[in-house]
Amino acid sequence: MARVTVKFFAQVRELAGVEEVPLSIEDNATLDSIRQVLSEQNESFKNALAGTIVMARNQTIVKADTKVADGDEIAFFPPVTGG
Amino acid sequence: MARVTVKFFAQVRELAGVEEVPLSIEDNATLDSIRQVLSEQNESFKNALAGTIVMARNQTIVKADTKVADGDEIAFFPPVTGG
Amino acid sequence: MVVATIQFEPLNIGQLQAQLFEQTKGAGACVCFTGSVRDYNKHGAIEGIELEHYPGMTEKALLALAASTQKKFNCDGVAIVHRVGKVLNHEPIVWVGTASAHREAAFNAAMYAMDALKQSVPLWKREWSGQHATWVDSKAADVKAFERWQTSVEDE
Amino acid sequence: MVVATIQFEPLNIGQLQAQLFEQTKGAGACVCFTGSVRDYNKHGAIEGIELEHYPGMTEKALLALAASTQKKFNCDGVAIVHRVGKVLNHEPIVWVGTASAHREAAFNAAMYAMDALKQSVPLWKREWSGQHATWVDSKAADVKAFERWQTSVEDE
Repeated sequence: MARVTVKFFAQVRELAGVEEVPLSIEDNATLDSIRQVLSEQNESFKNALAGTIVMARNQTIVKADTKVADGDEIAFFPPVTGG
Repeated sequence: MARVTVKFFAQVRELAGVEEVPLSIEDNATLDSIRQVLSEQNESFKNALAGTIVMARNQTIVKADTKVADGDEIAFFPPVTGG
Repeated sequence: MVVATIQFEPLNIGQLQAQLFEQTKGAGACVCFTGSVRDYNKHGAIEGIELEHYPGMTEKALLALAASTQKKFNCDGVAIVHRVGKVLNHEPIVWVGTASAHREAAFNAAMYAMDALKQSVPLWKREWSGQHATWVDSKAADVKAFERWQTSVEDE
Repeated sequence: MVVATIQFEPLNIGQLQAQLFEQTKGAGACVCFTGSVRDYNKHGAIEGIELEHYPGMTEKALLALAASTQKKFNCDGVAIVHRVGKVLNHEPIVWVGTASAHREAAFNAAMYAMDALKQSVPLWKREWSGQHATWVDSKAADVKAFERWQTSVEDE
């Protein structure tokens, strides 16, 4: 099992209703499978993760099929709008 | 007859040996004909006006076939190099 | 010289400009971009914005962007400073400064940094109007602006 | 807002940046370009430059350029300030500032103003090295840089 922290930002954070959530998931899980697992946990997460989501692993933007490891910091957020 | 003042700048001024020269020329003369007349006046003017010359009439860049009028301020100078 | 900073305090863009110029003395060409809060959006008047960031990652992403911009355009210096938190109407949100031996590289570097920032740095804007704060959607034009740089890299 | 100035005194580019920003408050995008004296040319070290101008015409041409740039790119503001006379190594020679609702217009306006200035404003540079002052030749690259704007106008 891999224990990870999942962080949310902006609209995703508001819809999720929390800033972050701890999660235990099978080894070799991908970010996309984390998204799936959370979406099935409750309606808030489902709504929060329904749209276009950017994913980061340990503070670097990565693809949805990236695998996670124990201790990872995962983040889900909407397309950025700085500048 | 049109009486005009011809000004020189930069390399053209240095080669001409003067900053400006008064000139009386036939009505309907062009800037190019002024260049010709001056080039025949002496070797300094000839050298000064031999290369690529930008021409201005009353402080506006114009083409060589532009006609001059009495009282005009004419200028001959090399391509600009500001900035 | 590569600098990237986020700050809650207002930006002093005159000072940033003077500092960059001093720190890249004699480079030849220096370009600065300042983006500021407009007092309207497509729906009407707004009363300022609020910028959310991802503490830790935003700083890293901004520094990585400044460093890659410096390398990509072979600049003497690249500096990026971004506001976070509440930003009032007309205040600067972001300042990008570049220095290079030639103006084309300095202009391209500043344009690239802005286009890439709007795609890759975790910052999210919401606009205040009355009691409501509305999240700003990402723009298709910004995606397109960034894509031209990827094409130009492939052309090389 | 359209401003064009020539001056013998050093440019305070931080102040110019702050002024432009203040005078075009809330425009959204502001771009500044500073060109400065490099301490070398292709032949080696130099000891500063000297800029000759055409009193009367230089001021008029600079103002016409600022006004046409403002119109061409629909800017809120365009300011151009150019040194004349002796300019030491590393000092700014020219400062161009533009303000617009969108960054693309502000960047394009600043690039255009620089490219056009190098073709149309009566200013001539010579570089000092030892006891010699050598007139700088106009560059083919600068002619080409300006020509791209003429093509883009024809495309419209």
